[in-house]
Amino acid sequence: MNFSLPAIIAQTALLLLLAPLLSGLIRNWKAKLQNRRGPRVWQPYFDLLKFWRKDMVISEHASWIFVATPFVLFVTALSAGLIMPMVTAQAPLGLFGGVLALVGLLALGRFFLALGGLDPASAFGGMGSSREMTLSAIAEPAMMLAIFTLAIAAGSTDLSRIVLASQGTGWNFLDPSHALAFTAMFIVLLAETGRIPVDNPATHLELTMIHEAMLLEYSGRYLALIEWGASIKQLVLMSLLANIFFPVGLAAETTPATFAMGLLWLSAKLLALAGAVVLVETCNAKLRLFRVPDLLSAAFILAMLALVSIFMFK
Amino acid sequence: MILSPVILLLAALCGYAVAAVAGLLFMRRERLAAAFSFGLAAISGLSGLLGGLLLLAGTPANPDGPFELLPPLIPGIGPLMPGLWFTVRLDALGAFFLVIVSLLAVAVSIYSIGYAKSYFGRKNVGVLGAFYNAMLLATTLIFVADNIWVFLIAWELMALTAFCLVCFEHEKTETRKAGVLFFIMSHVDAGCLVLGFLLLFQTSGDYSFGSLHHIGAVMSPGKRNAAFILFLLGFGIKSGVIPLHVWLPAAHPVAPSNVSALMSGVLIKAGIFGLTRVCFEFLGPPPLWWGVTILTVGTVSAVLGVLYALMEHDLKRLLAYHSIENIGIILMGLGASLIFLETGHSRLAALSLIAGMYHTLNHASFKGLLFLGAGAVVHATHTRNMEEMGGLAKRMPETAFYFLIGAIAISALPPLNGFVSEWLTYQSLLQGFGVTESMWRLVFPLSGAMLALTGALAAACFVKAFGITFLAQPRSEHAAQAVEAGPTMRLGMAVLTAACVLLGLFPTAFIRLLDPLTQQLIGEQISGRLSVANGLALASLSEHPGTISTPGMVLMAVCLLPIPLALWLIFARKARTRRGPTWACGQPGLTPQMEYTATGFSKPVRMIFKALFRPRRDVQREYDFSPYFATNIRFESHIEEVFVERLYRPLRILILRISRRVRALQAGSIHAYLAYIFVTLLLLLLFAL
Amino acid sequence: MNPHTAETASNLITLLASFMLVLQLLLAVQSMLVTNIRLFALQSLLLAAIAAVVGFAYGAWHVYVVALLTIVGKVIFLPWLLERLVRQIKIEQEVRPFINMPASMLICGGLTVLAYVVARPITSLERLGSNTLAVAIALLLTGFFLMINRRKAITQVLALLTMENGVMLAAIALTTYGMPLVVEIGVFFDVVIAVMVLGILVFRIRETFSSMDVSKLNQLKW
Amino acid sequence: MLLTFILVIPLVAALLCLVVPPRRLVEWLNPAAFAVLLVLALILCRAVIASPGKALTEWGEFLRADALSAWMALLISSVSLASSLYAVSYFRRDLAQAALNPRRWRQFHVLTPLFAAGMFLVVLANNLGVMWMAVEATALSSVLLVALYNRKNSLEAAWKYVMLGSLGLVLALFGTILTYAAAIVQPRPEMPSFNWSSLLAMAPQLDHHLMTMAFLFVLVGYGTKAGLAPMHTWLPDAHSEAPSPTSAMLSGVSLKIALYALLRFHILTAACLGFGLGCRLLLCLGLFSMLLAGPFILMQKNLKRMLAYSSLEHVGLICAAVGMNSPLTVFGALLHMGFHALTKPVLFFAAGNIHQQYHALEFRRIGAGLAHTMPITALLLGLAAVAVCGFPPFGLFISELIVIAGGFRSHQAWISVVILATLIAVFCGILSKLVGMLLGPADSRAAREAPTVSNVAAMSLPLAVLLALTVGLPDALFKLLDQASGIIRGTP
Repeated sequence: MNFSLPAIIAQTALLLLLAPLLSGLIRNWKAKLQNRRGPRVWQPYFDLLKFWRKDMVISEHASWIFVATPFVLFVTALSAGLIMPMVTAQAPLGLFGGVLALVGLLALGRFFLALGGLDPASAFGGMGSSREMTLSAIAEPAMMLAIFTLAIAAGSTDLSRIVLASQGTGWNFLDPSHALAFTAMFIVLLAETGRIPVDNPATHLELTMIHEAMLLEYSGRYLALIEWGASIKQLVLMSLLANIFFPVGLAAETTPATFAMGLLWLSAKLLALAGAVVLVETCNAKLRLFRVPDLLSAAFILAMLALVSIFMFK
Repeated sequence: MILSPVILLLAALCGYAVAAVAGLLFMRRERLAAAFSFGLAAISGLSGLLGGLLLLAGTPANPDGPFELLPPLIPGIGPLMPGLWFTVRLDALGAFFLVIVSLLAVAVSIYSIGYAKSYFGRKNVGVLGAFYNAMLLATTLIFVADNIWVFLIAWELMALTAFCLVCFEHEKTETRKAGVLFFIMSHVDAGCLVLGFLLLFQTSGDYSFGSLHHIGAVMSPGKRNAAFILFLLGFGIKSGVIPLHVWLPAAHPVAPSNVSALMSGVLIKAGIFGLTRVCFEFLGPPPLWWGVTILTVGTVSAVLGVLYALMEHDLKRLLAYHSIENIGIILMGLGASLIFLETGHSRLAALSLIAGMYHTLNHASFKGLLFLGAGAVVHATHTRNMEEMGGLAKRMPETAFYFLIGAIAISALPPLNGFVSEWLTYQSLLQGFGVTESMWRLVFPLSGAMLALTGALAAACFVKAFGITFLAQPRSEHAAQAVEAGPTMRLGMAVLTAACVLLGLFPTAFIRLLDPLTQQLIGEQISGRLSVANGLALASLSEHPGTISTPGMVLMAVCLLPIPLALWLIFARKARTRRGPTWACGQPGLTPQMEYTATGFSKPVRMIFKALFRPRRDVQREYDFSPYFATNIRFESHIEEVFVERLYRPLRILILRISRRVRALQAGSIHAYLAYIFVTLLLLLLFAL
Repeated sequence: MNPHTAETASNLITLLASFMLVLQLLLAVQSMLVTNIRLFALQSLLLAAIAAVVGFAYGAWHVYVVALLTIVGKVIFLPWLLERLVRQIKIEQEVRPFINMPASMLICGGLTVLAYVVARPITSLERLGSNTLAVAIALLLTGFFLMINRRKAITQVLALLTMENGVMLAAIALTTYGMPLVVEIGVFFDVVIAVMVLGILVFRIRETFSSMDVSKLNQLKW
Repeated sequence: MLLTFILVIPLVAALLCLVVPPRRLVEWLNPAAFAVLLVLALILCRAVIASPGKALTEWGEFLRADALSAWMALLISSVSLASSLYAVSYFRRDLAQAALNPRRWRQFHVLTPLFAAGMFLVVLANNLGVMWMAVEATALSSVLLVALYNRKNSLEAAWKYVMLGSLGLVLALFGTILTYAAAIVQPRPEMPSFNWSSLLAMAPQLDHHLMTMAFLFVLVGYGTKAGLAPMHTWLPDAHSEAPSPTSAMLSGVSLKIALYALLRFHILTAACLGFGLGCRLLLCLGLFSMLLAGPFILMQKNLKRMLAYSSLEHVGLICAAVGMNSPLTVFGALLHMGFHALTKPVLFFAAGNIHQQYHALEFRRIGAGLAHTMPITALLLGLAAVAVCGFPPFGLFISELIVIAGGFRSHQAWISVVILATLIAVFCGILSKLVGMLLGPADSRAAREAPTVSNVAAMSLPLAVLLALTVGLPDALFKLLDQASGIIRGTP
């Protein structure tokens, strides 16, 4: 197994730079759809820069966990990005783990974020991490089933393999099982990235917020790291969705040409997904916390159907 | 060679025996007793560990075959009356579990040297040491038994000693209740095992395990299935699978924490060991439904176990329920393996078996670690109730760190050992889908999904466990005055922490040790196929293997860490950091009452799984003029433990009622008594003539 | 011996045995305690007579010994002992059984029939006084029934003794020559001692409980 | 002369106890006598194994000892030794507490050897009639022992014991006589011998009908004495009200002695009619006893009664095992007799200590925390309970498991299942009661026990022996038991 250093560096850079843009884009489009001017697309970059510069206040109750969390979150998100094929079918560090590892890394980040929420002894943090862990827990089975559907089809949990398999000869990713699995995965995506109808990234009303509640005590560079990590995680999940379900434009081998091609395709797919997310966010209101499980169980059922359909239509 | 595994094994056994006796001898001088019996136990454990590893590494056991540990209990004559030989044998399976028990023995015994101090003056430490070592002895014997009698005797001795240890602090009513429940359940399970083994003996006509080898193949299917069910019940009770688990969350918490660690780490594994031995070695080729049953049982136990764990705010009960969960995960591996055996995919069977066995080892290490940590916490705060803890990360930093490692490991998060074994389990479940065309294959992905749910819930549960216990402000005086655990206790935890990390980072190295085991049980050696990139990464068996590499991940993280640090240097050079109060909605001070409680933390789950928990709450508010300005609120909430309420209590009531009825026979009237005899006589005269 | 004597002896034995049975039934209905004791003495006398007949028929001297012992013990000594006991601890004479007279009469009849049914396959054996087996069993069962049916300690002892009579009847008549002498004597003395022990107990019970009604002895249960 | 000595020595001891004035001497006389008897019994065992005919006879066939009787003699002597040893400290305390007057004290020391002598005669007598008389003698002597404390309850218990006992004995006598009658095929001038051995020799010619009926009567009769349900009703009363040394002997051996008498007839009947009937009946009664014991133990309020019911259960087990009639089960049954005889006395001794400490036997009144107030008694009681519940390292585990295994081996698995179930039920009862009594916080007002050497020795020695026998059963003993089970199974 050979590691091509340039690919690694390129993908790292891509993740770091593209992530804020994506969230900025979504925010901007959302505003547009709601007839607001909204922030500039580049706004997240400025925010991050500002956060980096600012002084910060750390709660006197907080322990070293609080300090470690931002770094863990950031690093796990990045590493998750590195084991995922983004522009070419070949993930730069695919050897280090497949889709399970990716899920695991993101979970590790979430684990620490939840602890970081609890650490400063504020009620909000506790509430946030409680809800975050619960929702992610009940989102997990749906995601795993959806992934299983693909993995079974590909006969492997190696992401590159999954991509190549569903590219295959002809666009055989356009079959019912994939469609169902995609729907399930999309719902999970909304939950994981804290989007309406599951969570409202813009709110600061303590009763409705989940993700934000955990960050309340963070400020300055730690906040920057967390925000950045969160947007990287979002990017990772969205491109995961995009790539494993619509593996078009992902070349098996890496050459400048294929790379450029893949980049184009990727941005196209991401834009499409972002559009979908924005649409969903604008067309729906946030669900009550105890309604969310219904949504996620619906996702689970969809994934289940996807699985069944594998050997029903074969 | 002097360091032959068997020699080391015998050394360990003798060590335990001597340590037990020493504990009794030095009963009056507690410091000496503690130091000697636990120290010797640690050394014996070391020797056992070495022996097990040597054998797994390929050293011949010499003697390889069974040999007599003691003279025969009853000589026996001919086939009509087979003798009761006290034979033991160290094979790969036994050696693997020997490694588990010895590893735990080493760590926990070191820990106990310090832990026992808390009993000085109150309880008899010598007795504690004696029973502790006796239990280790019995447990080790189980793993090397080569004869029904040795197995059963060791089994019962283990139950007996464990009962004594559970009841060690017998002044508390709770403890006595738990002890009785535990002992009754384990006697029932022993009963099931006796019947199961005797079913095999009926066919084989000899007590030695050698004669039982694949005896199932020549048994009638009815007897085979009966035996399987009996074994499943027996070993299931011991390993605490739902719904046979009731004793476990009762008994583990009340025992001294070092004992809890052993019970959770080793005792319940004895059930896994037994199940593996009988299913793979004695009962012959398994029908499909055996595997499916075990897989399903495992899945149910995993999910329900973690759900109940989430509801707990007693730290040790929480850990106990997690033992149920992990046993479930282990059983998933075993069940899958049996299914693969039935469909004839021996390599996959080996893979699933490895997944199960590896998780057994891992669970032993991290659950032991967690219980030791919990013990340290309880020792420092004098309570098991998490609602009275908090802020311990500052007061006992080292313990906090160890506990965190354990928490990450048990939540199956990379890069630690829990993640690796669950990854293997996922892989085997994933490939199970392809092996059979029958509807049953749906069970694989479904239990995979449930495994995912379990993992995520476990993470939630340990965010709660760690967060509420160690983070934020102390919620009680005890917690505020807690101090770090003593050096030996910390050392004990450190050993297991190291085990968790090593098992997580170098799985390929350890899985190689499982080759003899899979060779013995299935006849396959697949560690070569499992490790790719010269041992850097672990690969599944399929032709396009999925891979993971925990060292790789760590490497990656280490390489990526400079990025934030660099950014820090670039942008945040001038930025300053200061400590400030936590924002409390602008109110003056932040009091512990404002913190999120353990109960509150798990409320969403409680609400989502209402149907299972049937939560009950009653709130009483006292107020002067308006209910909205309550002066005093009393809140109480319970959840119902379905199996206790719906299964065990009714059963108990029924039995007692019947007994009360029967008792009327002996009402004290001599005339009635005479009448009994009279009737008996008449009946005999009428019918026997 | 000539078959003629055997014939007569057999008939005689059967006759006496049936008399014993009749007395047993009388015991069942008789309600006066002292009369009960006397009836028992009479029954024992019949037993002794049977023994004598057997002894005569076979010229077996040791059966005479049995007869003698029976007279000394069961006809004279035990009744005397019991009556003395009755007089010492002034028990009221009335025996109040659980089941009233007619019913118990019926039951005893039933038991007798049962005894014959049970003994039938064996009475087919050609042997001197063999059909006394049925009587013996009947005595045993009715005695047993009496024991259940009586409230007072002494009456229970009495019932026990009648059962014992039945057994001895079997011992003498059924086994042609009676048992070996050792056994006979041993059994006899055992019985006497047993009755004395019972007497002692009855006495103590009377002292401690100030009552003879054993149906009151029901403190020990479960 | 060996058998004669075994019979004479206890009688002499009794006589001496009657006449010798000094108390010290009297109280040590019994232990001494029984110690000698134990030695003699051991010699007897060796002699029996060695003897060519596998049996010793004296007084011309009148006394006869084969493996079975030797084994029983061993049990009698060891249990009597233990209980007389315990009696020393027990009655010292009783006299100190004036719970007993010297007359009765002497009565005990006279009656106990007589009791033992009776039992020895039972196992050594060859003549069935004599055997019956001996059983009657044991009954009578033990009745007076049961009534030793002249309390209401003990009198009631004694009364029930003697009534039911002598009733059973009358039935047994009838059965015995019928057996004898069955031996007379045709009227012939000479009297047939009433010896068991000769009857066994001529078993096939015995009258079948009479033998059947005889066995039924003997079964009910001796069954009553052996405490087989439903004839067991006297058992808990007598065992709980007797002074503890007597309780120990009652449940330690006298039950088994009655069972032994029953077995002799069983063997005879089997030789005459085949095993079918006898085994089935023994099996039914045994299982019924076991099943009945469970509920009573689960609901029990009184320590000694609980122990009595556990004896009922064990006798049932032995009976059922003999009824199963396979080599393993019969061997297991004999082994179980021995192990149970070593265990049960210890339990009764401990109960005696507790009774003298708390003057009560109800769990409610004893309270909790005996482990603190009477550590040694509690420990030994706990150990004995562990043993009696069939846990290793004690031998009852092995004997019970052998029986169960035998059930499987001889394809009577369901019986084994029932036996196991009842064992577990009984275990649950005993466990919950004893945990409540032994463990828990100590009662502050309760005084600590003052253990004496003889007391502790009497309680710990049997357990030690049990443990020794478990770890390695001596070869000679194994041979003896093997022969004995051969006798029972009619394959000598």
